[in-house]
Amino acid sequence: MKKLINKPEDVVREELEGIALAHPDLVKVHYEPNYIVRADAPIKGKVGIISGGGSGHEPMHGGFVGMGMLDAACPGAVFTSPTPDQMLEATKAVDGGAGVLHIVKNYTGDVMNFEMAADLARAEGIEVESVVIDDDVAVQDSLYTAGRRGVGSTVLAEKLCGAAAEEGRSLKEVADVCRKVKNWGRSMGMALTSCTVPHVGKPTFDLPEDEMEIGIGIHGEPGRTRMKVKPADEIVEMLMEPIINDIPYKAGDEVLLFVNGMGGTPLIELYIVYRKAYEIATKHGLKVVRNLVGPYITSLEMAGTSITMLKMDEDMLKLWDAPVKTPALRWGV
Amino acid sequence: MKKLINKPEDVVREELEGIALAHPDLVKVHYEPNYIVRADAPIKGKVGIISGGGSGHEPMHGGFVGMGMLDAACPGAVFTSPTPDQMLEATKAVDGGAGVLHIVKNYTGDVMNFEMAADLARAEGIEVESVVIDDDVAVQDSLYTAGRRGVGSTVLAEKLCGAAAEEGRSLKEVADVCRKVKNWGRSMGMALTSCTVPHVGKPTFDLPEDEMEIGIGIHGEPGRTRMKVKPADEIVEMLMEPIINDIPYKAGDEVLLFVNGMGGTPLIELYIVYRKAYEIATKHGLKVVRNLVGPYITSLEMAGTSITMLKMDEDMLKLWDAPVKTPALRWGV
Amino acid sequence: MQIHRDQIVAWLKAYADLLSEKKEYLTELDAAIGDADHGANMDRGFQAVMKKMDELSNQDIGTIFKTVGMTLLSTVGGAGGPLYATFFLQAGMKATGKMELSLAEWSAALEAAVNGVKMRGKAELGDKTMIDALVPAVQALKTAQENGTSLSEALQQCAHAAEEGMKATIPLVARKGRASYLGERSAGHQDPGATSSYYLLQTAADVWSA
Amino acid sequence: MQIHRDQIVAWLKAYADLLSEKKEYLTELDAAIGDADHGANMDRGFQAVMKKMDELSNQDIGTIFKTVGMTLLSTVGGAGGPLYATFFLQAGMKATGKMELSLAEWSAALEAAVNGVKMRGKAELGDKTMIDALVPAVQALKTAQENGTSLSEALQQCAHAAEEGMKATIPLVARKGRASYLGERSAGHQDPGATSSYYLLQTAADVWSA
Ligand SMILES: Nc1ncnc2c1ncn2[C@@H]1O[C@H](COP(=O)(O)OP(=O)(O)O)[C@@H](O)[C@H]1O
Ligand SMILES: Nc1ncnc2c1ncn2[C@@H]1O[C@H](COP(=O)(O)OP(=O)(O)O)[C@@H](O)[C@H]1O
Ligand SMILES: [Mg+2]
Ligand SMILES: [Mg+2]
Ligand SMILES: [Mg+2]
Ligand SMILES: [Mg+2]
Repeated sequence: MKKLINKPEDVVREELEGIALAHPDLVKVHYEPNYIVRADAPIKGKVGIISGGGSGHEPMHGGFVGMGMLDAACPGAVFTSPTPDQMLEATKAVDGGAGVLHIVKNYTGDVMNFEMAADLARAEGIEVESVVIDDDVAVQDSLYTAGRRGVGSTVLAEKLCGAAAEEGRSLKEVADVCRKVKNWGRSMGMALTSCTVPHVGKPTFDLPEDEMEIGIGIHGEPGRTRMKVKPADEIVEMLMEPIINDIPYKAGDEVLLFVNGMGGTPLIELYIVYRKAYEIATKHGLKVVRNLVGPYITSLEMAGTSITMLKMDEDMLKLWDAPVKTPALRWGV
Repeated sequence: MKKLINKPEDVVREELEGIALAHPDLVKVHYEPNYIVRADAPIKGKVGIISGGGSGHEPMHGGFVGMGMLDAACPGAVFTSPTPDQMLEATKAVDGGAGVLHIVKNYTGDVMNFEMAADLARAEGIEVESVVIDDDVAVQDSLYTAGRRGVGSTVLAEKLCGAAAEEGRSLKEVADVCRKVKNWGRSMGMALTSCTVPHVGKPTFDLPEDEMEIGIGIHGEPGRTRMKVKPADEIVEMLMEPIINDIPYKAGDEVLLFVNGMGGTPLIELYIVYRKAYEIATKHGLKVVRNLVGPYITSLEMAGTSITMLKMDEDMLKLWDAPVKTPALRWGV
Repeated sequence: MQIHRDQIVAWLKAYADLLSEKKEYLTELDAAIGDADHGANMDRGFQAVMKKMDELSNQDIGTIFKTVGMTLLSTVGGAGGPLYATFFLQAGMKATGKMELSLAEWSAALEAAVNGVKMRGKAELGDKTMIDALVPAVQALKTAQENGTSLSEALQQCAHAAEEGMKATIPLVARKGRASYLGERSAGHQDPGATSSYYLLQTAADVWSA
Repeated sequence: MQIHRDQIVAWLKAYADLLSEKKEYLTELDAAIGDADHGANMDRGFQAVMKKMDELSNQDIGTIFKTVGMTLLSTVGGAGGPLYATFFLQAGMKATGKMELSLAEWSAALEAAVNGVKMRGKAELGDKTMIDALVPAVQALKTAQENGTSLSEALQQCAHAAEEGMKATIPLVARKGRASYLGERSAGHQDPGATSSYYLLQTAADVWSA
């Protein structure tokens, strides 16, 4: 295992220290329990938005804390859900009296920990709504599993809900935006290489030098198929097809196309992927009106990509274009 | 070699197509000769700024084209300097009558190609100034070599000069800003893994599973030493020491600290590096007043990091904070 | 015969020790069908519990269980964290203010604990989770207690049922938790959560019968 | 004896073919002390030249050389691109309007070409670059021509000097170009640019003496 880290057990704390030193204008970092919170939280009258999950997916979620996006993020240990005490403290720290939205990725651990946190927060008199994002079409038979995993749509939900909250919308209205993303977002990913969890010290899975895994999860969960590496265009087809087959929208609709890097794949390759994904979306009559290309929801140093498609209506377009000022996503301000 | 590409010879063109599809609001892409140019170029009365170099360092330079930064970027083949015809056409495309600055990284090929392009442009009546960035302190005995390589400071020069040009400064004044960066910027990098040039198909260098290369260049040029992998904090010390020993400034000065990812290193590690680099800079009495953390000048999928330190005066701070709107760097607008 | 507060404390300590010892094994089980952290997670949680033991050891059983639950909640994370936290929080409700538990009381507490885990995780018997160890164990303990079996014998029957349940997870296809993403490929592996649950009840039997 | 325009064309074609053949070898040399692209770069450039050969082949030598130079300039890139481009552009200046070159004229053109490369790259003899092959070659050709040596013999002496110069780069420590970053480690490897330069002059000797 080759990583720019010190001791595996210090990875998360030292990363948080780095974030605190790098972005004091945007965020404050709270330790024990760990959470990253907007420097100006809580904002009176504004719905608070928090998310969280295992570390190792940076910039998600800590890099999305700031004006127009998250009010707080709770980082767990690497690939391990954070705990309810973090979420509870973060919820209290961002509650401006208008309630708090929990954006949760659909993993058993995340869901249960956020559920317990929401119960605890409600017991303290804070109004909480939770929306569970489950957009990974790689998971089949989702009735017989823990369900589809939450992946790329989460980033988009955080941006859109953040903008809605910034506008002064109510908790229900902000949660409605999140539910739209949940309903309209579809993703699928693939890996060229495994990642290595620091405290495990060896790759999560073995992938021979000439093979790839299609449908992988962001913690290295196994995908749909393993096969010989193919040219990028064929890989993009294998990711786009299940997405297109699953979307509840049709030719003529406007979409946001998000090509994500898994952490070890450079931008030059992501643009090659975007090019083909755009072509396929367009061929199906979808109008790509917004996009995002880059490593936003990663899996440590895994090489690979995921593609997310989200139908956009007029309101969502407005929310997407609204100003955002976070360490990892910034425009309009 | 595992990459999200199609044919090696199509990498650059397909990447450019992806950029064109993803950022039509910001840039236009011109093919044969290849260059990426601001959508609104040329801007009458504004100094034009172009840079360029081999591909494989994305987002540099194409990702920095846009308002407040570059007017055009010339991408060569992977790790190969672009050619004078690209630079000439780009120079003509961005000349708004106030002259054009060429920001050149100090590699023999880049320098010679840009020299020939400048000659050709001058022959066509365009005023051109060139500044060669050579900030890589890893290169020792620079009198007996091609000189220090141009690395991280280039990104900072592009931002600062872009802002100066946007303000309406003259070609000489904009070039003066670039010369300040050239004089005050110092960088050093390291690699945990090699990169693989697509058309070569095998790693540029062999690095055993437990070794790293300190002082590496962005094309995989050999560094100062190869040694067993060490904890991040020790690695950062090994990068910061030569930088600190070389800077022509002193305790009490204000600096920008830039922790760059080489392409295959995820953000979580870069923040751990930033944390230690900040600590060392501070210990030497330097005031870190601005920073940049992320993969901005990469080396394909190489895992590793580079650190750049640049002294900032009041004017440079103002220029750094000025609005910028490019695919890879954006704020204030 | 009663289970005294000190025996509860001894049980928790013995379980923490066992987890330290079995940490790698549990993680290995989790590596096969999950994400290779169950051992580390549980060990971290029970080490945190151990740090609180000095101040805890003269409290009542209800307080001890609830504190264990809250400690696990904030230190384990993942799926195991809230599930084991719920286990102890629910058991704690049944033991509020008590310095010792009769077999019937322990049986009721365990039943409440396991019902809490069921509610929290919404897993059914056969989904290849800790439920597969816990539910038969509760059933066995209840039956033994209703039949008037001795404490030590009842505890052994309970642990034995958990062990059988744990082993029965091997051929199953997971339908809950991270392992469910594997589909058919999850069959042939023993569930890590069922294993740590079996350890918990086996430790109780060993410590309380000694 | 004169070097006719058609022989110039034949030379360029033969060199393009040789580069295709030696591409991997040149790239290997560059991999050892550079960035493993010299073969690919040169081949790309001369393939582009070949595409223009049909329309070029009835021009004068000056036009041919200048077009070759401009084509290399826009297709080779790296250090090799501007250097070889300069070589042909400068040679072209000496051959403007000419349909054939005397040995003296070729010698003068080659000298101008190499002086252009020197000016462009600012390398000295012994810096471990193509200069180490080119400068002795010019010198040998000049001497041979001044001594009245036959064309074919003079060309062979020129190529031979280039070859010796190329071999002489092996022990040198690079002080220019990418290889210079290697310092002492660059010793023991033959310079790729000196090798492609030797090929260029050897091809001339072979084609024009045939
Ligand atoms: N919905 C559920 N109900 C009950 N137990 C579950 C459920 N989901 C997972 N588990 C148990 O949790 C164990 C995994 O725990 P752990 O590895 O700590 O969490 P994670 O899967 O989040 O990494 C599984 O082996 C299984 O026994
Ligand atoms: N300053 C220079 N002057 C003359 N020749 C040079 C100089 N720098 C490099 N070279 C030659 O260029 C060759 C490398 O060319 P090439 O691989 O095409 O370019 P790059 O080094 O940019 O990849 C070297 O082997 C050397 O002979
Ligand atoms: Mg886990
Ligand atoms: Mg090169
Ligand atoms: Mg696990
Ligand atoms: Mg080369």
